[in-house]
Amino acid sequence: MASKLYLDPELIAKARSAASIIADDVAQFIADKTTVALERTVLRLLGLDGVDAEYVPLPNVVVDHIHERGQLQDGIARFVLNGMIHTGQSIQELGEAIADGSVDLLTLPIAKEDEIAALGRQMANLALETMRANREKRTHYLQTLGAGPQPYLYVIVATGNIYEDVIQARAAARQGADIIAVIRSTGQSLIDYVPYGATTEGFGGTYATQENFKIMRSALDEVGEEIGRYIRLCNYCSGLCMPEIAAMGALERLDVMLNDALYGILFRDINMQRTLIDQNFSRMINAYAGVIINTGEDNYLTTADAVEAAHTVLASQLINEQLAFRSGLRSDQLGLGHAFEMNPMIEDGFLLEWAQALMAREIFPDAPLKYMPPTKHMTGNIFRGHVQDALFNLIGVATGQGIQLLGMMTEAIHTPLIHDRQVAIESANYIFNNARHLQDELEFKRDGIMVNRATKVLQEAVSLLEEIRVKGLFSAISEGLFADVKRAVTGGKGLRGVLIRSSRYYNPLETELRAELGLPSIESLLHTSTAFDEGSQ
Amino acid sequence: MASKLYLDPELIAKARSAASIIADDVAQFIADKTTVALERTVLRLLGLDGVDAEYVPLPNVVVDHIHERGQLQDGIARFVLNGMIHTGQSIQELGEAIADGSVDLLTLPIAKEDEIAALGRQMANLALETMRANREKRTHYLQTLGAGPQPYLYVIVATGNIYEDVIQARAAARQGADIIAVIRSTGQSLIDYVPYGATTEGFGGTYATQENFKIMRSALDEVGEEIGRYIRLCNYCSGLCMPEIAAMGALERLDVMLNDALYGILFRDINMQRTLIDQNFSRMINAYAGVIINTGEDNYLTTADAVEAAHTVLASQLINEQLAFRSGLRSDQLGLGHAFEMNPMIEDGFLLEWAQALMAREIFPDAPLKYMPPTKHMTGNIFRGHVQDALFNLIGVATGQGIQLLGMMTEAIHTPLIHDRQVAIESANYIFNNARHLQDELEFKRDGIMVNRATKVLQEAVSLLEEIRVKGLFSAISEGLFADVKRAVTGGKGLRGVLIRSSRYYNPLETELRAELGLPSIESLLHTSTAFDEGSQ
Amino acid sequence: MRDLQHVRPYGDTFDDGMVQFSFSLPIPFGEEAKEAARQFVAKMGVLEAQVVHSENLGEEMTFFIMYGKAPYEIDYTKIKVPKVESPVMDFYEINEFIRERIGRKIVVIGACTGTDAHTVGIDAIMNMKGYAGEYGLERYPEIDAHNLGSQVQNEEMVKKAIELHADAILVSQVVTQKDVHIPNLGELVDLLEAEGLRKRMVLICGGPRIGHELALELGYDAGFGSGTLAPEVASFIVHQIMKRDLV
Amino acid sequence: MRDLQHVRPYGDTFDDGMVQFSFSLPIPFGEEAKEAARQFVAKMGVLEAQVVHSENLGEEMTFFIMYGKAPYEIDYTKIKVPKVESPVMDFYEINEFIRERIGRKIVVIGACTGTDAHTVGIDAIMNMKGYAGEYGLERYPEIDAHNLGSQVQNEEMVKKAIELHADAILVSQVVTQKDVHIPNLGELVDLLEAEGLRKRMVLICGGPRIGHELALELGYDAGFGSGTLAPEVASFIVHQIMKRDLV
Ligand code: B12
Ligand code: B12
Ligand SMILES: Cc1ncc(COP(=O)(O)O)c(C=O)c1O
Ligand SMILES: Cc1ncc(COP(=O)(O)O)c(C=O)c1O
Repeated sequence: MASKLYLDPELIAKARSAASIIADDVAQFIADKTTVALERTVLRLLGLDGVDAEYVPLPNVVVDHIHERGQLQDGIARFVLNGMIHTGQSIQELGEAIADGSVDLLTLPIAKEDEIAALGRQMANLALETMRANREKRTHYLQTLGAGPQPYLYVIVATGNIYEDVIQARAAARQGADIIAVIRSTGQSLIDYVPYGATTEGFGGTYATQENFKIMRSALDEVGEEIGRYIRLCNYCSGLCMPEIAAMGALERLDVMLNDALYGILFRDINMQRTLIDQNFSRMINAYAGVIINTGEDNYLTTADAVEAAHTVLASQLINEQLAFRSGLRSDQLGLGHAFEMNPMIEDGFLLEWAQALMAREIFPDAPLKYMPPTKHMTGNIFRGHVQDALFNLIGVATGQGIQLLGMMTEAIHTPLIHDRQVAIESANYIFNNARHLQDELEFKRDGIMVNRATKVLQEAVSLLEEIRVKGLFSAISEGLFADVKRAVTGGKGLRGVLIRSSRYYNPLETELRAELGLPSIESLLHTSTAFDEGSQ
Repeated sequence: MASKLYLDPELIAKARSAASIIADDVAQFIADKTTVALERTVLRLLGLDGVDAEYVPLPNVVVDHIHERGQLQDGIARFVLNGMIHTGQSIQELGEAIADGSVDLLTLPIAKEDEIAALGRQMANLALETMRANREKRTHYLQTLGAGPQPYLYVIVATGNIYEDVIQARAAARQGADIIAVIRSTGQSLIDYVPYGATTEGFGGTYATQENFKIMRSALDEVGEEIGRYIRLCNYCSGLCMPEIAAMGALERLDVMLNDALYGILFRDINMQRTLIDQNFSRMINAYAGVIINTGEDNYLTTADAVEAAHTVLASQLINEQLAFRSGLRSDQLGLGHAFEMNPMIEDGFLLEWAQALMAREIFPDAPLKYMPPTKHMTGNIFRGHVQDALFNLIGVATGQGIQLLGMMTEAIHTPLIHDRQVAIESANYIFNNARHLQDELEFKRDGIMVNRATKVLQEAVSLLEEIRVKGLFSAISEGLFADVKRAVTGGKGLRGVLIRSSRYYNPLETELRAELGLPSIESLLHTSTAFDEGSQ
Repeated sequence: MRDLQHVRPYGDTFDDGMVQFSFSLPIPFGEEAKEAARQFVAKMGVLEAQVVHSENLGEEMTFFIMYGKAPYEIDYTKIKVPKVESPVMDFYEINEFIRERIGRKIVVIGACTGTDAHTVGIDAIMNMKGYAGEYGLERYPEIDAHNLGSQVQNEEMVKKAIELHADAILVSQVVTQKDVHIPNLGELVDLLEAEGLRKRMVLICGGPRIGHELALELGYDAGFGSGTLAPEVASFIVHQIMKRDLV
Repeated sequence: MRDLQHVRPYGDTFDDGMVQFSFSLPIPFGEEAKEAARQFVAKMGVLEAQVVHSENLGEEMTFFIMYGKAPYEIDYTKIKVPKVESPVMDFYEINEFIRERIGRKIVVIGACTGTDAHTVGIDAIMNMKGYAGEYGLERYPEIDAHNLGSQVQNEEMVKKAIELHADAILVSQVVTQKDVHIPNLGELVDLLEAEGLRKRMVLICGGPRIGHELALELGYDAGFGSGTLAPEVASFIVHQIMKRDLV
């Protein structure tokens, strides 16, 4: 389809190729590293769950058990598989035994390499099978119940209490929501373990725990069956436990995950090495689980100015896309984030927003873009805010966004009350229906404000990507090129959890996932900088 | 400018020519008639005001004084001028004398024709001079203070109490309103006199009285000077006293008047002969006073369906336009009414509304169209209603409407509270500014939903006008072709106030106004059906 | 199980009591105004009242948007709402009911009365083409329906009722500003009683701000609000005719 | 003259008391729900409460929009609001004030504390580029400003205050859900008092739901809400330093 904005395809190709080189650099950098979170994820996928007497999750107990004694660079799998072989225990029994001190993995004799590898392969495949089964169940639901038309209506619940969340989520589904995101409590992203069990006390959100995932999943399946529409569940695959949450989500059939390569670095001050390693593994899991990921470029515009920084959003989307391809995600799993965040008092701001939203749509034609509502310029004036959201919804349908995160008129006041969501959903449904085919009707003036705006943003994104290609992503971030935030390569939280893999490093999940996803082996990455692309792009 | 909707100019010309013939018929029909209201208007313009001991306005007393004795067909002016000559009293003194029974106009000797004519001319010119002075004062204000950009923000006040109205109106002006309309009390349109003095008790509106006009005018001038923007004042030139209100408005410098040729017939069941005669004279006054009139086609869509009846709006606008030209109004005084009244649940309804609004704009390029907000499909859901109004506002600015009557989120509940207006104005200003140049940016698909919609409505309007041209406006109305309402030629209120003029009929105001406005003399109308057009159209 | 005896507003936590308010006070914009607004809402017994938005309206008036927690509770199990109880039949059932049980055509007259000129509502109930896909009473073969239009005076209504031997009178009232409908609706009851007609006919009012309860208070047999459809009204009429033995 | 001693809400007539409400009740949608909502609003003392809209939220929850007349009045003439009283100077005046009256650079540290990561507000006050056209404190030649960022623990704040000899501490709190900010703000005061530092420095908090009054209650010297600009804060700091003789 020809570009309605007359975007230059060569410029787009240039941008993508710069992003590809940037992503290759990153891929090479992370190939020989692992993190404590990644290793805990391996344990979770191998079947370890539960907590010790102090409520420390067993994956942490077991990883620390090795890490504290300086051997984690070999990968946790080897030790645990060996332990299973020697004790004949299940991984869960073994974990409990380690927790109560009755087993020390480092004192056990070492089994044969191929025995360990066989068990590793077998158990990894078991994990993959669970994920596959979930994926099939989702497909089945989508085929039998179906989903609403795009843009999908995405709303959040954020009571802090999973049982209240369930009420709010089920009500939202009945009101018309397509995707329910359970927002996490403030602070969870910075704790280096995943809380356990059903939780009822969070601030501004609810803890992401496997039990909470399970409770919400079954509530939404139930209501979805009743109303005849599959309700997608979303959570946050970010923070210090990013890959563990991916695993939990894959096991509990979450459908959408906030999962950005840079968000944790910029907005949570998590060390960039840690984040980039974790994002890669978490995205492989999401890729395999058929999860749609949402990236967080929208957040840039909460700290930087939405008019001035528009090109940083596009540049980052292109980097996120290339990194995602390197984890096996397909274009149709990329809910790249962008946002309607300009100051509402700007003359012709609506034209600029429209141009940018359409630009994103044209540059990522196969991605279910996640379009974020006004947040920063929302005020306590709920009536005006509701209109800001209405204009946002109109652009959403007029540019064919994939996922419309609905704005709440009370954005500046509190996390949504039960009727805030209803009011928002009703408004979005009204506008989507009333302007359903607007996008097919309109053409834009050749040298108008909108066409010129999109061209300018694309050009600036190309320049920025060229600059980053030369200096590398790490330096770019340390210079504050995204979101006006500067982060040092060795700064931030979680660096202590990063390890260089030893030559004996072993991770059966990674091996199997890479194979299944058709990704090059880690070994090949370590040596060359692979040119990688998703073809169709 | 080329039509963005690809409207066929020949079709438009055809529609206009049919409307012109329809209007000529009407003009001829009314030329030899007068009404009690018209005659009372003559008295008001000659300077009569006040009430008798029973609070009956003196213009009524004096007209009835003649009418009851069957002589009104000569015109009231002759009797009164004669009375003035003989008693040496001012018209006001004379009126009071008639009211207290001390003078009987019919028993006085008759002065010479040319003496009466001279006094008549002199006094008529005095009246015209006052109107001219008001017109100049308005021009001066507009030149010194200026007005906001179009679309003008038009809001209503409707407390029932002129003093409360003043507070609401002044507040609205400060909030950003450009035009303040003081809504009339229910029922006033059906009373055959104009109440007198300042009033504080109306239902759903405030009585239109000359004193109320004066009070509001001076309040708005004051606030306008303070905020540096001329605030236009609007009232209702309709109902049984239509021309009297035009006169009062001309004397008190109103700027805008609801003044439709058909509204009273259709919506107040006022006799059609009465209405058509009255509208003609009232429009001559409005023309001379430089008033912008608003027609009421929007109302059709409150009883008929907005999708099905769209063409009746256009047909009626064209008839209203031609009738207006025949009263000396210029295109830039024609606030032809149309409305955003489709059921919000219609798929692509927004596209249809947009197409129609743009169609009206293209067919009446020089008219300050009055665009009416959703009313019929507003509900008690103020949040959704506020969004309906937002979409309406967006179309208003995207199609360059002249006067945007702001929708109120509480439309289905009560007449506006002081903050309902503020919330509405704020929203309109936000949208107008944020989408200021949208209309310059967009083009529409050649065979799209919007283009096809506009074409269809225009075609249907042409057919309807052709039908009316053949059967005449009176039959058309009696068959219910507008607003789903049927009215008989001799039905409705006020027929008793219609008279065939005698050959001695004399009306110096009419003569002077027609001359000043460059209209053909009444005599010429009586004999031929004049082809009449405003040239530029 | 939910406790329906102690029901409070729900925002995002049971019994949080969350309520949103908006209103204006005739005082100048500023910090003092916000404090006044808080105190005002506190007088309603609301706790933790927050001004989330305030706006200068001009003319020394200020608009407020507030949230707060209202600590009152309602016993939902005790709530009784008078309702139009007759079962709703459809077009065919109603006509059959009249043919079989009443045995003659029934006469219904309707109008928008007083100074009120909003005919769309009464038309929705009476006109041939009806409303929202439901035929109006004029379409019912067994009903002789007369729509008298708008701004009909009460005296005229009574005259027509006598003249046409009406079984039922339908009155629409849409303008309710300053309670203008109350005396108007009351007057009709008085006139009918004065004529000794009240007991002999079914008297119904309707309109967007009319409820069944208000109608009963004013001496009507029923009241119908927003979204009413013709079959509901016709069903009520025919059941009343049977019940009150007006056959 | 307006009667400011008996102020009531104003819709379109003085003292009409008109207030709009919206809230949800955890009861099933229907007529009974509307009646419950009316009774609920009546418990706030509101007269003529009307449900203008109700909506089924699912899960046996119902949303209401209502209007009613609240018959309470406020004596506006009696309202006293504690305010930050120091006169606001501009960038140049403040620097000159420090040079001339204090005679040394002053040290200000700021952060978004506890689990709160909303830096935009504190950045608006502190960063070079400032906010809404006003430079932040880092740009002031006479102020040595240290922005510690987000999610800074109270212990860390105290440590930094000692280390840098801070004259003033600026604390931002944006997340206020379930009052999470209150204990966090209180803890800092306790820690400073335990160290004997409280009296020796100017302690200020701010955020969109922070007011001066709340700040005073919690033991701060001042609180600043939405829309605050750097000069207001700096003016307050330097005046406090003079007034409390912290020079
Ligand atoms: C259309 C309309 C008009 C049209 C009326 C055309 C006509 N021929 O009816 C016109 C433009 C002429 C008009 C004029 C005025 N209007 Co008007 N109008 C409206 C509007 C937009 C829609 C009403 C409507 O048609 N609803 C659709 C019908 C189908 O719904 P309904 O009436 O509720 O009827 C249903 C039920 O209530 C029930 N029902 C109704 N009657 C009956 C009777 C019986 C017996 C039964 C069983 C059931 C029943 O069944 C119907 C079908 O379900 C409303 C605002 C709104 N959105 O509600 C304002 C509104 C009603 N109007 C209002 C006012 C003030 C006026 C004016 C007085 C303004 C003025 N000063 O000029 C005038 C004067 C009219 C007069 N003398 O009465 C106010 C009333 C405020 C109030 N609370 O009192 C409203 C609410 C607008 C506002 N916010 O100011 N209006
Ligand atoms: C931007 C934003 C974010 C960004 C923050 C980026 C960043 N680096 O700051 C991101 C996306 C990261 C974010 C995340 C979250 N957010 Co947030 N966020 C916002 C948002 C949209 C705007 C805040 C903002 O930047 N305002 C602009 C600044 C300039 O205004 P301000 O903060 O009021 O500051 C001014 C004054 O208050 C004052 N001031 C502020 N601090 C201080 C300090 C001093 C000393 C002084 C003198 C003055 C002062 O001066 C400033 C300039 O005038 C608001 C909604 C809204 N529109 O308000 C939600 C909001 C604040 N967030 C909210 C929530 C819940 C969260 C999360 C907890 C959600 C989650 N579970 O993931 C997370 C977690 C963050 C955490 N751990 O704290 C809620 C808080 C609800 C509540 N009442 O508690 C809000 C209201 C949104 C909502 N409705 O849910 N958020
Ligand atoms: C991509 C992304 N990840 C994560 C989050 C949430 O943050 P946290 O990790 O603090 O729960 C957001 C917030 O909006 C986000 O956009
Ligand atoms: C053209 C026109 N005239 C008059 C009116 C007002 O009616 P009334 O004459 O009853 O005051 C309206 C109402 O909206 C109107 O559109």
